[in-house]
Amino acid sequence: MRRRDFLKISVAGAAGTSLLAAPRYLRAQGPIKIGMPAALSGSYAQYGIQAKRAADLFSKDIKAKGILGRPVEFIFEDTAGDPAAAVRKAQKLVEKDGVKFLTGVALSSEALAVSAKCPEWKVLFMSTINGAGALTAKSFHRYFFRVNTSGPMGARAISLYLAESPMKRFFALGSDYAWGRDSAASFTQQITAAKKDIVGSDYPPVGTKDFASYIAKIRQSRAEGVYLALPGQDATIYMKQAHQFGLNREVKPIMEILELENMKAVGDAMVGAIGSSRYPFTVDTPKNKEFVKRFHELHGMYPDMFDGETYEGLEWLAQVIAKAGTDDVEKVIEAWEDSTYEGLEGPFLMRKCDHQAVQPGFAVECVKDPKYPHPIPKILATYPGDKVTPKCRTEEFS
Amino acid sequence: MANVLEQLLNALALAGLLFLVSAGLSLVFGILRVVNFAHGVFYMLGAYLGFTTVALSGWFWPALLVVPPVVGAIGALLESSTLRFIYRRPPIYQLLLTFGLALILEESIRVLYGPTAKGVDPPPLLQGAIDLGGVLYPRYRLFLVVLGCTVGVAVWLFLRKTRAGLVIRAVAQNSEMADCLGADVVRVRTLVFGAACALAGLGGVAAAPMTTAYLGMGIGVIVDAFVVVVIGGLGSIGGSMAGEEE
Amino acid sequence: MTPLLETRELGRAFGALQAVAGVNLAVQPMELRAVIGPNGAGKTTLFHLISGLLAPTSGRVIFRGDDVTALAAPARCRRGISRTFQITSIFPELSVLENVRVAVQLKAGDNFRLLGGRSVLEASEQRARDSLRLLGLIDRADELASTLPHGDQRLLEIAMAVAQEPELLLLDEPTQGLSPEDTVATVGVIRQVARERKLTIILVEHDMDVVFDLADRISVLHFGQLIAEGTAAEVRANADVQKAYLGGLD
Amino acid sequence: MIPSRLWALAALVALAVVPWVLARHQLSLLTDLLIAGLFAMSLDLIMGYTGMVSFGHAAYFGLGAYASALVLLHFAQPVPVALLAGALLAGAVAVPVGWFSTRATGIYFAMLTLAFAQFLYTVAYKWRDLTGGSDGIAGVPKTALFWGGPSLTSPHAFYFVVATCVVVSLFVCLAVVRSPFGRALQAIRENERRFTSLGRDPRPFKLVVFVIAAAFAGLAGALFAPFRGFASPEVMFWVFSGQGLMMVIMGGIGTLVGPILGAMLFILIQEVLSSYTEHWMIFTGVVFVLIVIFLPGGLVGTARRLGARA
Repeated sequence: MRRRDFLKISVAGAAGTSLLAAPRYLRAQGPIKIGMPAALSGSYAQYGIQAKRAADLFSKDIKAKGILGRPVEFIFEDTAGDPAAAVRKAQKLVEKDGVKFLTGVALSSEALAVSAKCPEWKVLFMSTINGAGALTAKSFHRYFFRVNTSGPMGARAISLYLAESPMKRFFALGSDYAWGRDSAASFTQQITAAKKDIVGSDYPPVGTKDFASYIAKIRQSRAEGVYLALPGQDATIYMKQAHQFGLNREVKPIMEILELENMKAVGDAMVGAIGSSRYPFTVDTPKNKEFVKRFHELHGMYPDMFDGETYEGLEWLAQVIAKAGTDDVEKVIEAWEDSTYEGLEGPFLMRKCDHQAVQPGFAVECVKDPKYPHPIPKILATYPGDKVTPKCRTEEFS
Repeated sequence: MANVLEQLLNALALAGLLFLVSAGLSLVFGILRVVNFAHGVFYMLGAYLGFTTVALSGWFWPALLVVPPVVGAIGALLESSTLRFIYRRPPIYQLLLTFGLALILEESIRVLYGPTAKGVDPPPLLQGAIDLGGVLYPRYRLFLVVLGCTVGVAVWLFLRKTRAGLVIRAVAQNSEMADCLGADVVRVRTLVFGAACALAGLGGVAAAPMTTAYLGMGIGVIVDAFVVVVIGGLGSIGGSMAGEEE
Repeated sequence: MTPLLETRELGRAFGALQAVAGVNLAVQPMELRAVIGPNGAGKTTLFHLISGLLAPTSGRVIFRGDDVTALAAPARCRRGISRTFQITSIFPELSVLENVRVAVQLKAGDNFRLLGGRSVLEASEQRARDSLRLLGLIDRADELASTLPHGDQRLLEIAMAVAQEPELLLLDEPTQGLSPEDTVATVGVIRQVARERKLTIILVEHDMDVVFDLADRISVLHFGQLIAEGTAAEVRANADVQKAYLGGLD
Repeated sequence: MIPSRLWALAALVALAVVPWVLARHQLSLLTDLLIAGLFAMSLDLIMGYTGMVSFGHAAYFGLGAYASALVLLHFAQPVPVALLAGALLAGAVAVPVGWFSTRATGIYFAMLTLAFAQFLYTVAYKWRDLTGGSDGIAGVPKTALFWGGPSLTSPHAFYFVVATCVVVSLFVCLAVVRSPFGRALQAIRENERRFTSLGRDPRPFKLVVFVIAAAFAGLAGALFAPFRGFASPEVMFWVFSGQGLMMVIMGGIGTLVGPILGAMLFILIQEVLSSYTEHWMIFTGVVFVLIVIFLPGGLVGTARRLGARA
């Protein structure tokens, strides 16, 4: 059986029931197709897989009613985290499968490459994972929407938290590529604005296996906290080694993003780390509790950041299509601009000016809780959307 | 001064791991005349199997003993089912074949273990840091230094003092000697390949508590190991020890 | 008459081993000189020194009155020294004709014609065919070199060298590995080539019958040193030579 | 057996006709296949005809892509200018790299080219002001065919640009390998010592062909940037160099046409399998290993052998 057919069957039930319910003229239009050129293999597969998990849950949830009475079909393509493959797969989804909505792209480099093509293809690109500030600033165009918290927003949330903390001296450690350097720069700027000190910074290359020399440098700087913008794997290795060196007791680790995946991989050595979270599954809203329960029933695990953010994106998109009354891309864009949505963590607003979703920001701490098999993010502070969202089409904050 | 000591220990701990990988790479090139691109993947396989063994038994130590032979056996099996048939071809075919094997193994591990890194805790005895005259240094890294030295000495003794070691050295120095081994040459190749993989597997198990077991760790290590081996002189096992000093 | 090739105190050491030591040779134009000696006497090393594949550690090589010691192998070839190898050295996956044609082309120049160059190809092909005809290989011109029998491969290698129209031809054991019949045939071909092309030839050979049959003069190497030189009869009578060979044959 | 001229004619006609037969996404795919084919073919020039295995060929593809992207994005020049820029930059950088690398042979040559390629990759990765770092350069436009000419945004128009480049490149490469220079290269591949003793230093030959191959790889990259609309460091990564080697072996080393087909096969396998399973890499690996063991001549080499036997 073709995998694609298999995936279709996961929504075929929806099609079956909804087709019966839908009027004849709607049935003729067929399903609403959402293309996901996601990194399902390679080093960044965990992000693509999160997007897929969210889509699986969403198609189960939407099964009964569909969107506009039409079934929803997800078409997955594996990009392996390579921007060239991402554009190729996206192009195939658009040209062959007739997809009008693209989402689930994992890496910023992939997103920038695919997004740049969307005006030409006239399809809507919904980011639920990509952090690069440029997507809603320099590279913005009207076919792009970002539902997730961006990198600068995450840095903002943790900076706001640190501004109120007693810690005064910080060290910035960012991976030596766009995201790591941008995050470190953004953090430095905001910490300095809060009249605190950056006592050192360094940029290990991506894929560093031995952080011993960086750990020595951080210790020597006598910083009280170390800001870490390291991608998944590197963060895991850093945390393990810093724990072995006993550094985590002396210098508070502050993660640009504090992911569940890291907590699972690192285990107890991660406890005590703080950081920003784009979506902590421990948010105490009725809607989120319900979501976490359904997610756990389906997948047997707790949702990570992009599980939550992607689910929100899909639900919001469905809501907007329903509001527009059509899946015509231009009409959907108009309907989405300045619309609101009740997300898992609270209220969302899609700004018309740069299509960045204004939403709450979180500072969290990694803690142990006997109710869970692994450490979990505990919410330290929640900041309202207007405090953590940058000025329109910039990466600056007022 | 304390800093110098720390840097020195760091270099030694890493060199120990790298030695386990590059020694095998060098050995395989010396005897089989094959640049084994898949060698790093056996290191990764060692780390993942180490994770499994620790998860099943709850202990770290058995992994050090159990995993290397298993990795070695898998390596020997792959050699005898693929590489064995193409030794007569130009070297590029062997290099590319191992490239293909590396893809297959790496993806297979991903299928079995999923994309997430697998953390392995060091044994309780080696957890935490120890005070070395003002320097807090992780016990586990000290263990890696000891392990690297022990295996290094063991390999050296094996090559210098045993008959099998003599044959291996002879073949490594003069590839035409392989023909003089007659019918045994097939078996020697398989055994050497397996042994090299076992060394890499041991390196992987030992690395897991420090770096976790993760996808791509094989590719990362193979590039470093190539550098070591080329600096130390391809095919010379002593060379790969010397090349560590960087 | 000035010699075509001269070596003066030519020597080459590999570490502690003195493979060739203080060899003085003078080969006259049109001469057919054989270099003999027991295994390990330094014959092939001497060839490498003359053809430029190895640089000497002492002494000089004079060709046509010019000091060519500093020249690398390709330059010496272009000046007129062509050679064959002890272990057959051809281009196995090219055709017989192409093997010889490339040899002509490489010496003649115009090798960097990236496009077209048909005239270059045709000119060199003509000379290649002549050479193949001379060596009796013309019927096999279109076969792959690797498919030739061993004897023909040895001849092909000579054809490549001859096609370059050298003044000095170095043949390193041309009958090595050949059957007695093939050896006789090859000797005949070499003699014919020498006569027709008016070549000066230096020959390294193991087979004494071949040497005594072909050579005008014979030089004897032993442990890297020249111990005797003269006509076949003179060398045969030389006591040092007898000792070296008897000593070498124990 | 059908003579190769007829095959060539048939292939040309097919290339000219297919755009009117294929669906839009198939045409995109075909364009992609042709670009990869050009890349693999350029690698075959050094690998198959000169016996130099470069493990860093992707770097020149990448240089071409960046040069083309920058020219199109910042100077809005016609596409052919960008193509020329890509080929020239790749060729120019290959001069010093080749000068050093051709001092080594065999596996050492492979390692040296790999090292230089990784260095170039690192430059692309770190020089953020120029290359956009890891994010790359997105939004590369397909400009006009000539100054004031029509834009090439339609899939058909760009396909014909690519197809023309590939066909012309193939004929140029075929002419090169049949020229006196090309014959000399094959002699180097067969026996470098014999080559030396026949009167020429092989290194200038190797350097020239290395630069030519790099320029064609650069041309492929220069086509890639406007086609996909971006350039990023991934296209310079050694993995892509390794895939290039796989394409050459799969299609048939030393045949020029073979690697083009090999590249097509490689990407098609990936394209088809990745729709069924994200574990497509395993199958690609298995297919590749089987080809290496059982079909050392690749597709074309094997077909020729069977043809010769029939």
